Amino acid sequence: MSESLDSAAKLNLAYWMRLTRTLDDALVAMWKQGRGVGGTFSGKGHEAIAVGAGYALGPDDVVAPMHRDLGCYLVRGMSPERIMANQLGKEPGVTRGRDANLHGMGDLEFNIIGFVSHLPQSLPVALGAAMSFQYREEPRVALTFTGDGSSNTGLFHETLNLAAVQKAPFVLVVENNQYAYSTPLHEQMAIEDIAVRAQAHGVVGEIVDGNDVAAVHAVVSAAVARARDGGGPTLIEAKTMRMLGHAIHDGAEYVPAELLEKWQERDPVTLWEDTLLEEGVLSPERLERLHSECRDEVEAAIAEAEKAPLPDPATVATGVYAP
Amino acid sequence: MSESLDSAAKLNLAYWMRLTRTLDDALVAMWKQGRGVGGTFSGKGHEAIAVGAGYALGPDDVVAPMHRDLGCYLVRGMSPERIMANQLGKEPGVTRGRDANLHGMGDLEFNIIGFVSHLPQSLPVALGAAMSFQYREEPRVALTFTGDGSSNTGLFHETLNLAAVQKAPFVLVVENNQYAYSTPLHEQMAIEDIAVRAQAHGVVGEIVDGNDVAAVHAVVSAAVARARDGGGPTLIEAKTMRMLGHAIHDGAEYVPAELLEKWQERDPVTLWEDTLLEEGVLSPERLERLHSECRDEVEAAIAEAEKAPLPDPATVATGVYAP
Amino acid sequence: MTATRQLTYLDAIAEALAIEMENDPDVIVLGTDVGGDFGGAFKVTKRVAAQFGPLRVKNMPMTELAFIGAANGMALMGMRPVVEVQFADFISTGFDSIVQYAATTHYRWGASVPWVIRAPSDGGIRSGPFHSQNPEAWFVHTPGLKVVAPATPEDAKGLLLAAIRDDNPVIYFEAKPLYRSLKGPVSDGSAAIPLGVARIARAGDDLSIITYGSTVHDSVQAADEVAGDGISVEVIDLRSLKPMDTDAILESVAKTGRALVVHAANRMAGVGAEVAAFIGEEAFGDLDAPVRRLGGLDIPIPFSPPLEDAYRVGPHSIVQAIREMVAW
Amino acid sequence: MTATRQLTYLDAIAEALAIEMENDPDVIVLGTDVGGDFGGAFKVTKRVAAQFGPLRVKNMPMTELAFIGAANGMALMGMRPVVEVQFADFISTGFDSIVQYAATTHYRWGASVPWVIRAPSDGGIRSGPFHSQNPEAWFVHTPGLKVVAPATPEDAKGLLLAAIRDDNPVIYFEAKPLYRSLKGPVSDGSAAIPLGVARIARAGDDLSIITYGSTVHDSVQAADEVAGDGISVEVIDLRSLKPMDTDAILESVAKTGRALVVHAANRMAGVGAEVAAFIGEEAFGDLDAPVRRLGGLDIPIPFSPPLEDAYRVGPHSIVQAIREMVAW
Ligand SMILES: Cc1ncc(C[n+]2csc(CCOP(=O)(O)OP(=O)(O)O)c2C)c(N)n1
Ligand SMILES: Cc1ncc(C[n+]2csc(CCOP(=O)(O)OP(=O)(O)O)c2C)c(N)n1
Ligand SMILES: [Mg+2]
Ligand SMILES: [Mg+2]
Repeated sequence: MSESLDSAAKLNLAYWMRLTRTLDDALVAMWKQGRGVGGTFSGKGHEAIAVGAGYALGPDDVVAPMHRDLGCYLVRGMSPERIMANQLGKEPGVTRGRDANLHGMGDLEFNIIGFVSHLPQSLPVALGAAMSFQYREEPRVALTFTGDGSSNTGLFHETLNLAAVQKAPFVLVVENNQYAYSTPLHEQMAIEDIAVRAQAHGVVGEIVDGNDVAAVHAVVSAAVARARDGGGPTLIEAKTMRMLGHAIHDGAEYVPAELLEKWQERDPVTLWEDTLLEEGVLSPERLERLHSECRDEVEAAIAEAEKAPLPDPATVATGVYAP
Repeated sequence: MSESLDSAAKLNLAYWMRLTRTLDDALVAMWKQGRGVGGTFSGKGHEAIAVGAGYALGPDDVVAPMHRDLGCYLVRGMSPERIMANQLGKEPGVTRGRDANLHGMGDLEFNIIGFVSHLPQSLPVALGAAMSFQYREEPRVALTFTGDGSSNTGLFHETLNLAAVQKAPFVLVVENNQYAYSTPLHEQMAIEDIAVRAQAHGVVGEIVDGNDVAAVHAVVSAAVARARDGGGPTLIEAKTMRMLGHAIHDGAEYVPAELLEKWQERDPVTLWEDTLLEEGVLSPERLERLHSECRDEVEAAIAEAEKAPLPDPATVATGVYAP
Repeated sequence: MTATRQLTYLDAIAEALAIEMENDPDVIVLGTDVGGDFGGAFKVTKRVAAQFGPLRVKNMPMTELAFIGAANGMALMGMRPVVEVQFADFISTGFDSIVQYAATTHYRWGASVPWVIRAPSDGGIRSGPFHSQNPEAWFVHTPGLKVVAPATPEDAKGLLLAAIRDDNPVIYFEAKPLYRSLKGPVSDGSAAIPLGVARIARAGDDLSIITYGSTVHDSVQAADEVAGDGISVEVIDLRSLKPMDTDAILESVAKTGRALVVHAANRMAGVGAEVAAFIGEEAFGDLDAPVRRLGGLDIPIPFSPPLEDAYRVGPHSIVQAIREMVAW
Repeated sequence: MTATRQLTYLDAIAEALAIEMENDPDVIVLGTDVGGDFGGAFKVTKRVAAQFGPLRVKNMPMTELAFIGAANGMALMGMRPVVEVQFADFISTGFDSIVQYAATTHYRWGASVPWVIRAPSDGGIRSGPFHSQNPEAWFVHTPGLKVVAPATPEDAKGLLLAAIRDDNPVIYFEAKPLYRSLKGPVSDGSAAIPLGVARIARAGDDLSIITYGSTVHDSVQAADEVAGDGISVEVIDLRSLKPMDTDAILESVAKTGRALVVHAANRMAGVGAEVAAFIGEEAFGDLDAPVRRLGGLDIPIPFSPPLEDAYRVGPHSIVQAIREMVAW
């Protein structure tokens, strides 16, 4: 699969995934130490999906990430400081203290659409973006992510159906991480593969190994290209595992240890680094440097964010409406 | 298909379908003459589905019909007078003047659940009934109907998914009548057969000729039996045509005349009567008598309903809450 | 810009749609059955469907949550979708896309969601509990939305133009009993009537009726009726419910000392409660009598004529309230 | 039936669930993540999940519209489902199943829909716009529902028992900031506290605060604070919002002549508007000062501490309002 990527791209993917993991680890650590505000979500295990899909988009394409997609914000260009500041409720955060953790981190400068908790509200929003591109005859694509749990919702189906009828340039990536909060797949649905849901709407459905960034990148790239060429929407099921709890407060005792162990062996970040080491694209030294660069970047981001000011309460009621 | 029905059952089906058509025709005529109140819906073309499915249920089974299913109310035992009285907003109507036309015509004495306009709200309600049967270990089944338009809604999918996960004794009949109000199938969905939507949820999907009452009866009977035996839910797509407008005010100019002509040749009521004539189950004289009995019954119902009192406005605010 | 023609309430809406679609290619219309030769359940979009075709007047599958959600996405991309829900009653089916997504977006991350939802509301036409609702209170309570409810053809046109041009999500409640029954003068041109500004529908000195939508006409009728007895009633047509022209309310009540709040929606915790509570709080010293509210009963809206009539506010109940209040 | 134990607000709810599931096999629990060893996002159902197992405490896919719809069907069959929405904020996702189906059914065709939806509401815990909402006004405005909002462990238990036994759809708003922070005496046994009856949380003579939910405690605290200055404040805890104990409100206001309405939900067209409008209409002659309202700002609920604190009502703003009102 990795054949279609050149070395620079391969290294980029490694960098973004490692940066994502480093920032994710830092968030988890800080919140456990009581240095956080409210809750936070970890996307550990989802890096290959968030980064691989995000990297498959062009700069004019639009993406609506969800709560496991830290890597997608990064790969689209949002800085770790701003993300960290948002999670800490600071004024320089993306939402200026308005919305929590990764919620609401939209910024149209990066063609990122923010999400709300109510799942999967981002789906029709991304579809609407895709429909505007179609209407304006712009060669742009909208991509969004959702979870296995969200694939049971009505809105998932309504969106796919509408996308199919409109033949919209829309790509939907389902991050099947085996659980919706505490609920395992078999209590959520009676099917094996979420990708079959594409057939209910006349949409192309694909399954991909969500821990293989090159595979994710390839299948998403193909879907994006098809969408851009007027070939209509694609549903991609990326199979992976949520490696930590639903959110920071959740110890996920309900997840069997063996399941986590099995998936731990296929950690998407190290899997890709190992591939690149084997291929000789990365040397052990370069990898070490990559790790330490990511650590430095994240530490600097934390330092910046921690010393940034909180929002001024006098501004609390401003910005509800566009002027 | 009609082999599995004995003569009495065949005649019953003919009777219920003709009664349905006669009452339907009368409603349309009255409303056109300005003798109605508010709007009314015609189920012309849907008789084989409404009657065939309703007749496949046992008396303890529960049904939630929709706005094309006049025949189902009748076959479950609701009298034409009471139905007519409801449409005229009279006190002896099922809803005592509270809800319009076929809306809200629930009566648990007949194991009928009433519907609301918001489509397809009856689906999860019928599923909930099925889940109670399961919980109480009662050998009962819940069946409900919906339209092609409604099969695009999220609630359609959420309900099927939940039914599948619960393996509930639930049967869902989609009356694919080619249109949702003015919108033809191809503007609603990008698939050929609605039955494929079953696969998105791990549910059995069937397609049946919705103008062949024996076929409808057979496929629904099999689904009901499977549900009763713990085999879980079934989605049945019955293909038919809405022969009149969406509701009484709608001339349906948007429907191509040829389409109506094509389906008119396969009118479900006369199709069945012709079959029974051919099979010798009905003689021409007996058929004539059947028709005139239905006419008499409907005329008597109209006369009763028209002279029934309107509700007393002093009662307007009673019954909002159960005591 | 002088009022030269008499248009129905419906034609005034249709004209505003056409004007703004001509002015701005980013304006498109979405909804169930809005397009083609059909042009909507009430034919409000028939004119624009014929003029602009299916790329700009788009039929949607009956999936309100998704197509209002899609309108959110279009609006974020700078388009100005005008969504029709077939009846205001069905706006609840798209609720999350409105109250959770559209309403909160600008506050959260600063992006505008400039859409309009047109919602044919109100009853009196024997349509029963699901084709007669007035659900505006849900949205007036929700931060981040704007809510408009024109009572006249002139306002229907001018407020729709303003709503489409506004950079926020605006819910525009049409009083469907007025569609064809009400005709009135409508200005030429494309001037908008600003959101948030009330209108004095009838001037008076003894009592203020604060109202909007179809009950503006019932109120004026009632006011005319009691005028014969020397009771001078002012009728304030709010036009916008959110933002609300609180200055206009205070000014009128300061003059009259009596306030009656009237709407077609059911009374319990309705928009009238906000208006009455506001007056009680801000104009306490001006009041010569308690602020009263009239609205529908706290029941689903029944369909049978004697019941629906008993449910609804009308000129008769308004006259009675006026007389009681003046005698207080 | 004497109060013998101190329980947390959360344990009182859990106890009521367990009691009623023991009493009545028709009572079952539904919701996302309510079952198994997990027992709900807040662990409210952990006790009953352990005691009654997966047939009676059922995990649902995250499809609120469908599972509340299924609760409608179960209730029609005579069961008494108790549904948990994970946060009150997500009740909007099941909106149609509540406001269109459940709320209207008894009026339309006489069938009872006896369910309870438990909705963990309210904020102050830095959870942001989608995990802090107080959406009760939507439901108080909707005919056919009952709405309850206990403030104490004793009421949490007694009102939940009443809600489950009630033959109507009841939305039961739990104040999640109180779950573990509030402990209080809770009666043994299985006596219900009737819906529609308010409680005097604190007696007083100079001013009535009418409130419910978490702001009952803020109000009592404020009342205690001003007591030092000789201001005697009565705090009425409504407990039920629909039906509402209007007699208790009138009685208190008749005594004090001053009414302050307080709730955590945003103020604009909130339940407080209904209460204030009601007082203004029915107790006009008793009032020595305008009825005032305190509630959240008309904005989505921000997450950052200084912003959320600025959004919320608290003892401080209540004290200030009391002082202003007494000085009026
Ligand atoms: C409509 C709605 N109901 C409930 C929730 C609470 N909730 C947040 S995430 C979640 C599970 C989502 O599962 P999935 O879609 O698989 O995404 P994952 O968290 O596993 O990535 C739930 C139930 C929600 N966000 N939205
Ligand atoms: C949620 C919702 N939106 C809109 C409507 C208005 N409406 C009533 S029936 C209908 C079309 C339904 O089509 P279908 O499901 O195919 O049923 P049919 O009428 O063709 O039998 C529409 C749009 C509705 N009832 N519910
Ligand atoms: Mg998941
Ligand atoms: Mg149809």
